[in-house]
Amino acid sequence: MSRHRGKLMFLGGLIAALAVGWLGLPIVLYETIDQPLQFSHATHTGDLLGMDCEACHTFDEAGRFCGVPGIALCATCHEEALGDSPAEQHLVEAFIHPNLEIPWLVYARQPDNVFFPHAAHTVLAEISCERCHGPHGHSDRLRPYQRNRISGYSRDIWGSNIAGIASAPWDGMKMGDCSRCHRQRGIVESCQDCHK
Amino acid sequence: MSRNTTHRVRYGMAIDIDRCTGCGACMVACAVENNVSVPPPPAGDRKGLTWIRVYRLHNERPYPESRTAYLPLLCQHCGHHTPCVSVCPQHATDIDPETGIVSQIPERCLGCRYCMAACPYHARYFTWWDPVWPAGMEEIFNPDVSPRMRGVVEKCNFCHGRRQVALQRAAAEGRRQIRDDEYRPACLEACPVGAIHFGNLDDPKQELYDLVHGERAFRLLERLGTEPKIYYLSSQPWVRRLLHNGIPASRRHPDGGRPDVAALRHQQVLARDPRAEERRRS
Amino acid sequence: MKLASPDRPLIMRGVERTSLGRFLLWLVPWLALLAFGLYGAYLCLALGLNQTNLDNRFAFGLWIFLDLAVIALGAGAFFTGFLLYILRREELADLINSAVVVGFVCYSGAVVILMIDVGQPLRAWFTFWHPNVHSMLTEVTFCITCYLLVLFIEYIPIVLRNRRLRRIPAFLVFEFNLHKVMVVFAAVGTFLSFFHQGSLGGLYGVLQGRPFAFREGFAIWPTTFFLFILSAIAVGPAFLMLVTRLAEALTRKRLVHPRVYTLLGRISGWLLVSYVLLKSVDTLIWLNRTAPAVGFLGHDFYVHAAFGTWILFAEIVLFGLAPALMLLIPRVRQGRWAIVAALLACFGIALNRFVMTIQTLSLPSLPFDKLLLYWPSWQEMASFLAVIAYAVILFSLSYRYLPLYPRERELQADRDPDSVAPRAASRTTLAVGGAGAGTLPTSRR
Amino acid sequence: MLPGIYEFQWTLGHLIFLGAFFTVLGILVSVLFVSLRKSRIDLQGRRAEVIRWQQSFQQLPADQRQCRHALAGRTQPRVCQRGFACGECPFHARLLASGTAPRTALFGEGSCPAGSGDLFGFAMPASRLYHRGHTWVEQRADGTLVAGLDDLGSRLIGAAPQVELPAIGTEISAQGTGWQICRAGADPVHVLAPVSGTVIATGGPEKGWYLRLQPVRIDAGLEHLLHGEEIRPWVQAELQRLQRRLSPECLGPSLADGGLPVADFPAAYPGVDWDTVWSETFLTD
Repeated sequence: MSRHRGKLMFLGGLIAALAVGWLGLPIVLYETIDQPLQFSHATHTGDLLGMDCEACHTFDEAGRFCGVPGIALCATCHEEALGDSPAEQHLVEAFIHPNLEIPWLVYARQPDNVFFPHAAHTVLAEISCERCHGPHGHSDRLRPYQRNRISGYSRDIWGSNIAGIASAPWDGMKMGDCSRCHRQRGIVESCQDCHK
Repeated sequence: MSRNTTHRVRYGMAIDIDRCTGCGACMVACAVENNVSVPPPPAGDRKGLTWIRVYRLHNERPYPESRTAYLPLLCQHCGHHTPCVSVCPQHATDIDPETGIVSQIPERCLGCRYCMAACPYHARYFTWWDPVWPAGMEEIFNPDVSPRMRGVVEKCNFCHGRRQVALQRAAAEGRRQIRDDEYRPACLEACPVGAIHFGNLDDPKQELYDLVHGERAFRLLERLGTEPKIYYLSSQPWVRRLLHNGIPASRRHPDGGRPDVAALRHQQVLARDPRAEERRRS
Repeated sequence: MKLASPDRPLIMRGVERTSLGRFLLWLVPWLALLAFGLYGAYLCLALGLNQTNLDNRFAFGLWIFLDLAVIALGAGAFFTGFLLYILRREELADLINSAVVVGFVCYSGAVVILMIDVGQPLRAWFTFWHPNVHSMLTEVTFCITCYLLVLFIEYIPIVLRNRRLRRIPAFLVFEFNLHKVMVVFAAVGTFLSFFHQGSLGGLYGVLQGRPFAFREGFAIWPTTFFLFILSAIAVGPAFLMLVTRLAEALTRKRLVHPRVYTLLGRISGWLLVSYVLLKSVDTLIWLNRTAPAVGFLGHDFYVHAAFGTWILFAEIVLFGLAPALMLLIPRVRQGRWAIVAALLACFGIALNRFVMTIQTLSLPSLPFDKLLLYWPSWQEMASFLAVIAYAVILFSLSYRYLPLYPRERELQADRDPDSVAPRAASRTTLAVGGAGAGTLPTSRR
Repeated sequence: MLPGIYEFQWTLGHLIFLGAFFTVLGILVSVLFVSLRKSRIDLQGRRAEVIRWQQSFQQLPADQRQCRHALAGRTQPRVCQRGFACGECPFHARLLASGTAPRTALFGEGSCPAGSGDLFGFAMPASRLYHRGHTWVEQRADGTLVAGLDDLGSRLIGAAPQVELPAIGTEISAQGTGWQICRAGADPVHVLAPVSGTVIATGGPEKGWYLRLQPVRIDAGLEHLLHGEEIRPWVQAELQRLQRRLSPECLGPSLADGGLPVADFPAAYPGVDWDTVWSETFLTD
């Protein structure tokens, strides 16, 4: 026993250090914030309504992606509550009636110096939304938003894995993730293709 | 697959010195377009941020022979052995093979300023202060250009944000390429006398092509062999003498041997005093 | 008992050191200078580089010039290591420890200044993560970091030889084993230094936009690459000579055997002569070939009064050839003039680095520009003075508590430097013999 | 930096540059690791004392490293290169074989009373074997060894030192630390063990601080000790050195009158750097 004490201690220390790094660090590094409103994509996109992404996430006349729609678009259907879900009740009372925009926390918001033309990817390269955003459009509820306490960026940029190793194609939106796909598609890159 | 996000172009400029009145509209337009911060007063002449800067040239002769001209100087987007790109230790600046535009990525920049030492045009600027703008000006920022932080180098990128927006609009319409008139730098648009011309240097159909191949065209410090993509136009002999010494673009002597030092000396004498030749003959 | 300094148990046995009080008194002005410089450096880091008089035209200034000079002077560390461990010049064992400390303070000081000099010090690691392998600065960054690590490792055994630390068996044994493999570190250090000294020269030599500095060369390296290496190893020994002489003068003690100076002088002299020769050839090629090819005559570079041809003359003849010849004459290099020669050589190397950095930037590159002038701000000067203070403090502490000069004890015990054998009894006026014990104290029977 | 990291390319430039960098880093780290590992092995193999002696020996002034045969006048001045390990020295073996130097004499039992064997006023009986670090060894009839500090050494340490003897059962090795002496206000002095062995008994102040040792080998391990006619020239050289230390300028008249040396040198010579004298005398750091 005493012969292996050093090794056991090393192993124990290693496991403890890994636990701190893999489990403890994300808790310290990211703060978790709930979305201001629970929204079910599945309700809108599923069999019931069958809307597609572009119905709400539109481009403007200059081809610029408009991101999350404003409260006016919600109001076209939800002027008054259609169902009896508490989330819808909250939407109508807290945002539509007082005509306030919902302060959404955008999971995929990139740093300011990134220029991402949605049109080039969805229109020209015909890449589906799911390729980068995952099955978000079919989710039943909005998961909590995790913000990096140091950089202030969404955790989705780095990916769910603390090591930055993607488990799915949409897990992680780092520069390397963009670049990998570009290289696979033989796109010659320079810095200013994506940076502004 | 889709290698041709854009077609290969070589963007360049021709600036007509004879037309330039030195009004500085290009400098203002540039600063507004690119969210350039305003350094505090101690910045003075040499610590400011002017991606394009208008210099005053003078022939240093007394009236009535006194002549003045103005030279808008911006990043020359050198095409060969680009001095700044080759020295940057961490790829914070690169030259886009698709467009020939020399970029600067401030988020990657260490602020070592080696590129500034390498640039003979002084077209690169360091952010000596934390960026500040007059109160409320943040509200009218150009969303297509990201403001820079303190301690990095920045410079002209031919209003690249405009090109990105143009490409995006084209993409939304299903086009991979942009039309010539869809992308113009801000300085060009602001110039009240139309002294600035911009376009693809390789496209013979463009007006720019004729301008840069005309007799009035020359490039600044062409002799250094860095193939700048900004051409200057002037018919005034004193301007041409001052800015352009007529040395061939190739860095080495054409026949590969020793440069003709005597001829060079003669040229320099002429450049300094154009009448020397006449006096010598008489 | 003699009233010993409270720190006596930390000081090597058999060597004399001044009292702790006097030592602290010596440190006080340097500590004050260090504090003042740190304040200047703090201003630069906290408020930004607007605290300096650097500007968009003069992007590099005092700091880069002095960094280059200091790193060249610090070359004595790797070159002495190379001579001692690889070429087996055992005489240099007298001063290898001090050479390591000199190298360490020079390099670490330069790196600290570089960290203040860059606009975004927290991004320093970018160069490692995203290296542009075609940039000379990348090579400099990689090599200097590695070499600083080497110097640090070389410093460890010297620290562990402190009298107190040696008592701890783990330290003693580690020091012993580390010292046994010192040849590997010396070799790696030599390799690294060769490249970064050269790359520092290449830094300016590759600047095609600056015809005053641009040089042609071999493969990817301009001639300045090789000239910087040669000048650094030529002047490194001379600087060590100066440091040691200064230490001897301040402590009023002989610290190394005089033949070490002779050897350093000879090495420095020969290398300096070859450097001056090659530098002259390089200058001629540059004036007659490289510069005219891009439309410059040599005359164009020297029209400004501040930077006239005198600077070229001073660099090559006054501070190059003159000390080289002085060091080559045996009589001179053994005498007092050797110090003057070493001083001239060190000044020459600083002047060379000045010309390559400051003069290059001050010469106008745009055809309508005038000569650019720049004067460093107090923050710049203070930060650099802090480095000098740091160097003096670290060297003083090392001298006091570590065996910087291993032969000091021996040389001190025997003032006659040519003889290390026990002194002849004849010099002890009172021979020991018979029943008596010489001058030893006795008590009456 | 590494393949897979953005901007890494498999170009020749990258391969050469980064290859050189990682090679250098690899060499540095592995060499450092090897020396750490060797240090661990040395520590476990209790080589620390051997290494300490090697280094202390190298740091001694050259005249303290004189060969015993040079001291005895049998040969020209000669600096020992082997840390006084005469048993391993071919020169020593040659002198023994040629009869120039006498073999270590077998010696009888029983310690000499203090005061006998007077040598320049110091009690250094010739029946004992002496280590160059001023310790003596005597062999007893049962094969055990007794070791102690010699008279010159004791007087140099002076009166009322604090002595730290090793515990019974400790294994000590020749040239390793035998015991520690500490005089108030000074750094402790390590006295070198003259021979290797296991401590089986110790003597306190009333008996003059001695160690009784069971030797590692019954027949060997004593060749490096001075004996017989070697003792006198050695002590003479030591006194000369001491005299230089005590009065470096050789001022004042001699008291060569046959007086006895004082018992407490440090008290008599307060102005001397005793720390250094002790390190030279006891060949220790």
